Formats: sequence, structure tokens, C-alpha cells
Amino acid sequence: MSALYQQALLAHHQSPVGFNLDIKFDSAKSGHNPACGDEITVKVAVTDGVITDIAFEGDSCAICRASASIMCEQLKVTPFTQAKSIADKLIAGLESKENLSELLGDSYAPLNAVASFPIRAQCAQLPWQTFQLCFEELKP
Amino acid sequence: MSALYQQALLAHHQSPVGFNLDIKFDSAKSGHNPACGDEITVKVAVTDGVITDIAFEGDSCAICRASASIMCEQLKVTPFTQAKSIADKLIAGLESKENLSELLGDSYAPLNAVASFPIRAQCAQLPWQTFQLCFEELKP
Amino acid sequence: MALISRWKADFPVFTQSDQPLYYLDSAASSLVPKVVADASYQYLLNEHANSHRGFYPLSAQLTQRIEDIRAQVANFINAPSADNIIFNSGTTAGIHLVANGLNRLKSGSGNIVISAAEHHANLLPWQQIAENSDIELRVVPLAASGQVDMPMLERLIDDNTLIVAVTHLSNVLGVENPIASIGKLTRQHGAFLLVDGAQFAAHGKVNVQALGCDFYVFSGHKLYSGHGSGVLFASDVAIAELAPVVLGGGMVNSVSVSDSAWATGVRKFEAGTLNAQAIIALSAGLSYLKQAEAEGAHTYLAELTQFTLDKLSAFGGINIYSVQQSKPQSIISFNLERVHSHDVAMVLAEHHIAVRAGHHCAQPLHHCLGVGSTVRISLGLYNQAEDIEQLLVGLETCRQLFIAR
Amino acid sequence: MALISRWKADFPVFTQSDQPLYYLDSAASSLVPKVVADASYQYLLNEHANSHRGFYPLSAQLTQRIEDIRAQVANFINAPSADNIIFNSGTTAGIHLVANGLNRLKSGSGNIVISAAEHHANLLPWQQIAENSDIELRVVPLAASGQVDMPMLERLIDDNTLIVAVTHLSNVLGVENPIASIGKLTRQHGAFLLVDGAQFAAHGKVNVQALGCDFYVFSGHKLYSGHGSGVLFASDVAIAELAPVVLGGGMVNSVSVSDSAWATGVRKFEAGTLNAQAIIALSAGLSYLKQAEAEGAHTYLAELTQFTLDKLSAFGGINIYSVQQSKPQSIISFNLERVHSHDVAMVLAEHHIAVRAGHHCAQPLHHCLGVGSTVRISLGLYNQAEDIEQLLVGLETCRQLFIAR
Ligand SMILES: Cc1ncc(COP(=O)(O)O)c(C=O)c1O
Ligand SMILES: Cc1ncc(COP(=O)(O)O)c(C=O)c1O
Repeated sequence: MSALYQQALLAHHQSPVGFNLDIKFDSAKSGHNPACGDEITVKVAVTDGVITDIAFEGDSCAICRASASIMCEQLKVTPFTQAKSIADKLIAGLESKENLSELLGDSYAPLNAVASFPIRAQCAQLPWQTFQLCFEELKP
Repeated sequence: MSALYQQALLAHHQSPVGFNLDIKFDSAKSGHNPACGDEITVKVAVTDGVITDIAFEGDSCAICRASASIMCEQLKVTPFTQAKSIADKLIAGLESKENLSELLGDSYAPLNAVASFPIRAQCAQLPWQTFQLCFEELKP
Repeated sequence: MALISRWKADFPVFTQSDQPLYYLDSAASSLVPKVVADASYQYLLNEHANSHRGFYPLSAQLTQRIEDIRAQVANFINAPSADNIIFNSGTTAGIHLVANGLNRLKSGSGNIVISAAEHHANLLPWQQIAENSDIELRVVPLAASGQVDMPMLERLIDDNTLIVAVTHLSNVLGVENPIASIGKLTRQHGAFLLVDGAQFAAHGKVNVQALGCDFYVFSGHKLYSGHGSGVLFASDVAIAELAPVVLGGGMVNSVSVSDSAWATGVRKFEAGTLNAQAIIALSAGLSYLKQAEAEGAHTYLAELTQFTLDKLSAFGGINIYSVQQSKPQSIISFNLERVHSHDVAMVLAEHHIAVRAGHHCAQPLHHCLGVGSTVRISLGLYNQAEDIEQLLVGLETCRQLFIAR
Repeated sequence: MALISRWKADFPVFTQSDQPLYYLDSAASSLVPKVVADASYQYLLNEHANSHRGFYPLSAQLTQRIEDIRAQVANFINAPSADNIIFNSGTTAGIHLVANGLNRLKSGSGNIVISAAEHHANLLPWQQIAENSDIELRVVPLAASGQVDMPMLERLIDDNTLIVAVTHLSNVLGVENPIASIGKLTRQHGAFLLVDGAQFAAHGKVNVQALGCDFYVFSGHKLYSGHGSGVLFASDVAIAELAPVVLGGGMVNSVSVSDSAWATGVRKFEAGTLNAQAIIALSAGLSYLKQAEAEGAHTYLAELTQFTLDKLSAFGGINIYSVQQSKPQSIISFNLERVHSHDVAMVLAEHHIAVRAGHHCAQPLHHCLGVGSTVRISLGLYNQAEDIEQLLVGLETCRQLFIAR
């Protein structure tokens, strides 16, 4: 039906993982995409170098929200530095229009189509860039 | 041969009347046409309300020079205020693309073609505008 | 009421491919009719030269033609004379010339009054002046009607007001401001009035003398003329106080390494090579528009706007930010509840519908509306009921994709 | 040596009427080949939109295309990256952005160095800065070669020099300046170097990195591209010090009524609607020029220039102001002794010859030459020996009309 808004992406949009800022956290950061007007807040809790909880909230488009949902789903219980490297790869992959499921695994497939819409790639990057800010704050 | 540079105009250009600033004068004024780079100086001597001598000099194009020559030829021994009104008519006539010989007499025929070249009409106007400056200075 | 455009066939883009195009973004830029493209093409092929410079016919005739078009433009907005018309590259460039060229703004004190509905082009230059001097920027809020709040304006203008700068027609709300009343008030306080006509010029008869404005600015590309032309109308008093901002060839009488003297008249505001192609296209565009207006364009577009408003209201779940007006003005902004404007625009694009989503270079206005972004549809001569019906199909898809389950 | 142009047939203007056209005014604006006019026409008919704004294909594809052309332009002048290319409306506009946007020029002290051969576009903005501040304007005279006098330049640049602004190729003399040497000197003193490439860009390979310049400016309309496009190259260091001058839509990240934040990258220097038509025409023009260069255009034009110089010298009674160079550069200025340049231009126009007469927006240079005005001929790809032969016929008429009797 829609090249960009496929079922898998819409599922994340409609039932986002981690859409709940009411968690205990060690770092909270906000991000803003001026082109789109998207605003997001990401919170992360880290214990012994592992992400124990991660959540987001904000007024954002479906792509940003789905991407944030995938992020929360994928990064929970992940070593913090490994999470950072996933974020780096995803952001760069969207920039260079790579196939994200080949790059990072099937869970990222909902975002595959985004790479073909450069103007929207920023929306998918925003949650991850905001997560990077948290990493900068907490990094060892 | 040339629509603009007809024989009569060229004759004035080549043997200009009044091209000699070494006269006794009551007013001397300079004019400048920035579009063309033309520069001219006009000198006038007036006795008892009549122009007794008028002359010009300067670095100018053929049209400006021919127009100045016609001016010197026509205005000498003319009542000052009448000369002023001729100058006004000629300047306005060139602006509104009128036929100058119909407007002012056959002596002005060499300038008839100039009206069809708006960009050059300024060149023909310059001596007369400079004369007007003299009139402003001396006017009763 | 058959809302079928009699002008659509004049625009080749609609038949160039087998993909349909439902273009609802004329406020960003209107499409170009064949007659305008032809005039440009003809110019480029056979008439191109540098105007205002050469004695040879190609250049001299072009100079004459541009000066004739200056008179045509003066006539289009009922300016007193062609000597009040300054050509430039667009509304943004025109406002730049005023904000940086007006002597009184260099005094460093006083205030500037704008409205909360201004496009960034009519906000940022004033904001910068306020930041770099003691001049205060005063922003008049909007009334419930979407117009400038007149009682508030009366309170904010005073004898220290240097200039009032307001839009004639909001590019987000499609609401027309009462410029003539604003002009009266402005004059009482000895302030200048600049009107941003970028949107209005395509939708109504402009009469700068009746409006009582000192500056009126608009862009050719919103008037069916393609890119590259802009017009700055300046009244005689305004010109007398305006210094040239962009400096270069064609604007000086005499230049030495130590000193220069400006040319007289409007040419001193047009440094550099004039874009003759854009000016010729503007001429063709204005003629086209005038003809369409004679054929009832304003009424047609008002009806089509009303039709659109009715359909959107009936659709449900839509917040419309454009206020109902006696004469609806071809621009409508809205949001589909709970769906981001960019998602709506993307899905509509997949339905071959062109709309704009975002803040439309009017972030402060969106702040007032309490939303980050909106979907904007704006109508041009080629639009008809069919475009709106397709829009509703697209919106229905949005609803199904993003909401309904 | 057959001096017949292989490119003339690409320009429809020469066959559009039964009147011949001997166009010798390419330095004012070069004529437009059919391939460029076609690209513009195609754009206006089928591809017109507002770029950098919309999500729908018409706009999104246009955005992509403009960004691709940015890369093409970067390549044309060997800029490090597309992020060093700012689009605007011409050389005059480009220099305006630098003169009004560079932070160091706001300090109010120091000096600016230009040459005596500058076009008003590269003189007036600096003159104005000097008038309004304690910054001193230093004008380097020309050597007998017609180039910037290098020993004098060395004396005039110092550690307080903020920027050196010189032309790459004089639009009057057709003399090329030793920019790379100037660049070296400039860097030693920590000054910026702006190069006015308006004339050179059509006549030689530009390599901004080898030249060592911080800014390089040129206009599309002198590059066979029609009106409306200009390019400002700015190095990374230069961009870091450049504030936006023209303010409006598309250049800000966030705007509130009290404060705004610029967008990152070159887009912040491109406020307002981009002239996509002119940018697309520029792309077609650059491709056309590149192809012609591959076919030997530079050598051909150098030969034709030399041929012209030889013919003019042999004609007698002509003062040629362009100095003999190893590689003559398509521009020759002269006067017919005892005949005003405007009269020459008029008579030539009657012979269907297009030349420029006057000060060519370089009054200070004419002052140095000791003349008020000159006749300038400048060659383009369409010129050939025939044009020069007709020129001599025209000059012979001038001689007969104004001198010989
Ligand atoms: C050397 C030089 N600089 C600047 C300009 C100004 O270019 P434009 O009129 O395209 O802004 C010109 C051409 O007129 C020129 O020859
Ligand atoms: C109200 C208003 N003002 C100014 C502008 C800027 O116009 P331009 O981009 O043609 O300079 C626009 C359009 O974008 C507008 O809608």
C-alpha cells in the first residue's frame, strides 16, 4: 500500500516499545529535528556497563517513533558500548543508503525503506542521535 | 549610409560652430553625461538681455558636439529668455521623440534622427542642459 | 457548481507523464503555463543580451522592453509610476534591500512593528536589526479572526515606530490583513509601512496607493512566472530615504577609487546584470494572470477554497487552522489529529498529491497555534474539485494507516 | 589556420532572422546555446517546483538535482566539496555576501587590498566599508603588463590586511592576474583572498585549491547559461567566519520571535526560494563549455584573439589598451583615435556588430588609462574570423565618417 509505511513500521508506530518516560534513569537527553519539527526525549539506565532500561517520549512523526521503538526493543539488556556501536552503524547506514537489515539484522527491516527517502532519514536517526548524547554523558 | 550620423550632423561635428572657449563670458558651466562619459563646458556672454557670444569645449561624442555646434550657431544674437525657451523645447522634444525640425525649424534637422535612439538623446541634450545652468546663474 | 478549471490545459506539466499530478502547493511556487515557458524559451534562444549596457539592437531593444515591463508592473499594482518599481530576485531579496537600506533604521533607536504571522523573510531581518541595536522589535498578536489584532496594533505603534512590516495574506492561514487600516494608523505616527505581498499578489487586485503602503514586495515565482524575478515597490518618500544595499555595475554615475556617486532613480537599487529572462517571464505571467482574472479566476478560486473547507470539515478528525472568512483565499492549513504532518505529506505524495508540511517558514505562528507543524494546501488556477477528491482519498489512507485500528 | 567556429551552429540566435549578427560582447553576457535553452524550457514546462521544501517527487527530485549540480560546480572549479558551493544570483550578489558577512570586516580596523583594475562590483562594496569604518582601502596599481603590480602588492599587504580582492581576468584589458602568487602572499599575512572570476571562468580551467583562494565568485550568464545563477565558492575556513547576510526562509533551524538559530552548512547563505531554473541552466552551460574545451575552445579563442589584435594593429590609428600576452584572453579594449567610443559602437551597431563602449563598470581603470571610455570587443565560442573582418569594415566606415576628410 505504501512504500515507506509498511506494516512492520506501522506496528512499531502504533504500539511503540519503551514509550514511557516514567522509568528510573541515569541519563536523559532531548533531541530535535528542525527540518521535521520532531522532538524526542530518551532516557537510559545503565548498570555494570549494561543498559538495564531505555525509554522515549515526544512529539514526532511515525518514522521517528518507529525508529525509537526499535531502538528500545533492541538496546535493552545490551552492553552500553555495543549499543553505542549499533547506533553509530545505523546512523551511518542511513546516510549511505545501506540496507539496514543486512547491516544490523532483521529487526531493523522496518526501517529499510527509509533510506530511499533522504529527507526522512533524519527522522529515523534522531532517536539514535539522542541516545548517543546519553552515551556521551555516561561513558566510562 | 548611417541613419544617425547623417551628412548634416557630421558637418557640425567636423567643423563645429563656437568650439572655442577663449571668449569673454558672463557665465561658464560644465556638464557631464555619466552614461556616455561626455564632458562639456559652455560659456555665455549676455549684454542687455541678448546673447552676444556663446562657445563650448569638451571631450564628447559626435552627437553632443554637433548639438553644441547647432546651439552656438542658433543662440548667438538671440534674446536670452528666448534662448532659454528654445533649450527647454529641444530637451523636451528629444524626450518625447518629436521631430525637432518641425518643432524648432530646419536648422535643427541634423538632430532629427537622434530622437529614435533614446540612449543617445542624452548626448544631444547635454549642451542645452549646460546652457540652462548658465541661464540659471544669469537670469534677471 | 462545476468546479472544473478552464485553465488547467494551459499547464503542460499535467500531461507530460502518465502519472497524474494533484498539485496543491501553489503558495510555495505556482506551476508555469506554456505561454510563460514559451516567452522564456524565445528569449533564451533569440533575444538574450545584457540590458542597460549596449548600443546594439539586441541590448538596446531589451533595455526598452524591460523598461516597458517596469511600467506594466507599476500598472499591475497601481503604482504612481514605473520609477517606483525596483526589480530584484524575490521577496526575500526585496525585504533585505529595505531592512538594510533605510536610513532611519541606522539611527539605532525606536521600534519596529511586525505581526505574529510573518514569514521568516519578514521576521529575521527585523530581528537582526533589533539584536544589533537599541531598536525594539514589537510583535502584534493575531485576533481570533487570524488577522492582525488591530487594538493591539494601535497600542504598539507609537511615534517612535520606524516601520511596520506585515503580510498582506498569511502563507499559513490564508487570512487577509486589513492593510488600508494599518496604513492609516502607520501614517498617523509617521512610520513606514512595508507589505509582504508574496501570497496576496496572486489572489487579489493590489492597489498600493489605496493601501497606503510605502513598500510592497512580491515574487514572480508565485505568480505563474517561474523563478528569478522579484518586485519591490517603493513610494517616492521611501525611495528618497533608501540607500543602495547591493553595490556593483550599473548603479553609479561616477566612481573613483576614493569616492562614488549613485545614479538617480531606481536603477541604483539594481546593481549587477538584470535577469532579463525572469523579467520577461514575469511580464508573460502577469498578462496570463490578468487574463485569468478577467475570466473569473478570483471567484472560481474562492469557491474552490470553500468547497475544500467544507469537504475537510465533513471528513472529521481534522483541525483546520484557517479561520472561516467571507472571501476564502486559497490557502488552508490543517492537521489530521494524532498524525504528524510529515507523515500525511508522505502518504499524499504516494497518491501523487503535492502538499507542503512543516512550519512553512513561519515558526512563530505555529508556536501561537500550539503546534509544531501543519499540512498546507494551497490552490492555483489549475486546481479543481478532482484534486480535492483525491486529497480526501489520500487522507482516508492516512487515517487507515496511522489511526484506524 | 581556418578560424571558423565549430560551435556557432549551436546558437539559434544567428539564424533567427535574415539580419546577420556579429556578436562581440560575450564579456557582458554570452549568448545561449540551444542545449541550455532546451534544459530551461524543459524545466519550466515539466519540472518546476520549489526545491528543498516538499516531500512530493516534483520537489524532492528537484532538491536532489540541485544538490547534484552543487557537486558538478564544485568539480568545475576543483573545490574540495559541494559544501563549499553557495548558489546565488551572480557575481555582484556573491561579493555582497562576503563584504557584508565576514566577521573580520566588522572589527572596524585594518585594511582591504584591491587592484586598480577592479569591476565596480569588486570595488564599491569595499569602498563602502572603508567609508563607514576605520578600515583603509588600498588600491594596488597595475604593472606595465596590465597585471597587478606584484612588488607594490607586497608593499601594501601587511598583517593588518583583512582581505585581498582581485579579479582573475580584467574585463577591460583581458589580462590574467598571477592569482597563485597573490594567494601565497595573502596567506603569509593571514588575510583572506577573494577572486572575482566573472571573466576568467569562461576562458580557463579554474582550480580554487591551486589558486589558494578563500572565495571565488562568478556568474552563469557569462558561461553560456543565461541569467539568474551565480556561484560563491568559500573555503571551509572562510565559511566558518561568514555570517548570513540575506535572511529568510530555508536558512534557519529554529526561529522564535526573540531568537533564531542558523542552519548548518551552505544552505544558510541561500535564504529564499532557490532559482532552480537558473541552476539547471548553469549545469547545462557548464557541461556545454566543458565539452567545447575538450574540443579545443581555449586554443581556438586564443588564436582568434591574436588574429584580432594583429588585424587591429595593422588597421592603424587605433590605440589598443590590452597588452600583448603569451596567451591572449578574448577581451580587447581600444579606441579609434579622435573618435568617441560611443560613436564607434553606434556605427558598428549599424553594421550588425555588437560591441560594448564606455567604461565597462571599471571607471578607475579608465582613469589610469587616461581615457573616459573605450570600445571593448570580447570573443565567445561562436566567433570566427568573419566577425573580425566585419569589424574592420565597420571601423573603416567610422574612419570615413568621422575622420577622413
Ligand atoms: C570582472 C567582473 N566582475 C563582476 C561582474 C558583475 O557580474 P554580474 O553583473 O553578473 O553580477 C562582471 C560583469 O559584469 C565582471 O566582468
Ligand atoms: C508570505 C511570504 N513572504 C515571503 C516569502 C519568500 O518568498 P521568496 O522565497 O520568493 O523570496 C514567501 C514564500 O516563500 C511567503 O509566502
